[in-house]
Amino acid sequence: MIDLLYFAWVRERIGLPRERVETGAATVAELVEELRAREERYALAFADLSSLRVALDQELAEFDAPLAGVREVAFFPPMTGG
Amino acid sequence: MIDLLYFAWVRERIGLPRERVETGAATVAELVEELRAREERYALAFADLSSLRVALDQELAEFDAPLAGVREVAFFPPMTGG
Amino acid sequence: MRVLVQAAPFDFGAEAQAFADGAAGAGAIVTFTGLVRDLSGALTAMEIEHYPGMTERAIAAIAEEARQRWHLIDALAIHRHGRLRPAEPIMMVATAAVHRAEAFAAAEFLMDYLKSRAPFWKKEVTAQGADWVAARDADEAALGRW
Amino acid sequence: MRVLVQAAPFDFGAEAQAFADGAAGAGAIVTFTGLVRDLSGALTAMEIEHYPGMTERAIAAIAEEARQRWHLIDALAIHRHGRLRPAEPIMMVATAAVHRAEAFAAAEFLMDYLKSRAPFWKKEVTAQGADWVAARDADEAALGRW
Repeated sequence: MIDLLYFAWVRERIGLPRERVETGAATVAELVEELRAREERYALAFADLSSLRVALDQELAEFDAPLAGVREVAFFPPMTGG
Repeated sequence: MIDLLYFAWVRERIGLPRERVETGAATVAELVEELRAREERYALAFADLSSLRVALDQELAEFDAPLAGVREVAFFPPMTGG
Repeated sequence: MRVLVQAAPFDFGAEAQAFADGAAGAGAIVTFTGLVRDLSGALTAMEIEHYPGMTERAIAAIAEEARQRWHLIDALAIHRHGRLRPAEPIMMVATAAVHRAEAFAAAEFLMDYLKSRAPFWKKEVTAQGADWVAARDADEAALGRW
Repeated sequence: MRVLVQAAPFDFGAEAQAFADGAAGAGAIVTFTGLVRDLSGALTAMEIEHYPGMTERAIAAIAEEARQRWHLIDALAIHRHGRLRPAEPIMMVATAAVHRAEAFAAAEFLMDYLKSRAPFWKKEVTAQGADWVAARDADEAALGRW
């Protein structure tokens, strides 16, 4: 089981801030493929990976990063703090 | 008649903060030559022009600047504000 | 080094003063404050979402890197989340160093990294609706100078 | 744009707050404060001499140039003269702009020019005597970047 967190318009498109999922995905990219296949709202949220960022256990990561041992995956648009 | 102002160690070496002088000098450099010739303390204060700055009527100037129309000449070391 | 992520407003002047008072040995203090801008004149609020937990970690890591690069005497970062009104302070950073070049460089570094590497997202709310603020290419490009 | 040259102490936090409060439309406020450093641990006072009249003119000219170069919403410069104790604020500048890059650049510009073009001279006083602070080559060189 893995925790998925969504922020900003990713959260709004998917319609929830977090969920727990069972996944056999080896990488973030594989996890994204699984999510896209689920429902239209996921397909929309993950339509353009270049406009998304991902964090694994609260550290920024790439989409080809492995998921082994990861407990928390967060998806969000580029950050706009400051 | 022209007002001469001295600041920081220039003031300390010459021993006064300001004085009025009669001068026929055409440029700052000529004025400096007149002052150097006056007394040892002036010769000491003006020994090294590269360590001095000059302002004419409160604007920074060069040592070859003309004195025509100038009412106030100030000599001081490089500034150390901020 | 203090890092605060909070919904509550903060008092910029009081924080700046306290920071300067606490920076024993410093010759130079730089502060930056970002305020909610209302460029259109129609903004009713700025909503700031963040990622609790990651936010604090990301800012602490950025501040620690700044401290090591520039031998800072001290550094401070405060960032709000939640609903803010126009002209309210969103965040501030402060840096203390012996010389001004280090204090300025470290403050700019903190700001560049906070903008693009700390998990905050801004949404502008007007009477017509709400829009997520898009990241600026210039902000991402700014990281290249460090 | 306010320029203050004064013997009296100033309240850095209060001035920073008042400046931010008055900068309508600003998205970015940068402040810099220079404090009396005591690197030797033996400093009893810092004496700052200035050239009344020229000082105000020089700072106003520097601030006006900064305002035009970076479209500043506002700028502030306060510089003390007379006898100061270790850790007291010597001076401050503040800049307000729409974006942070302008506020930072203008504040650094103001500082570089104040250091080398405003007629102030610092003297460090210790129990052993007093010495005029020498101008640093790095400060003069810093002007070259603008």
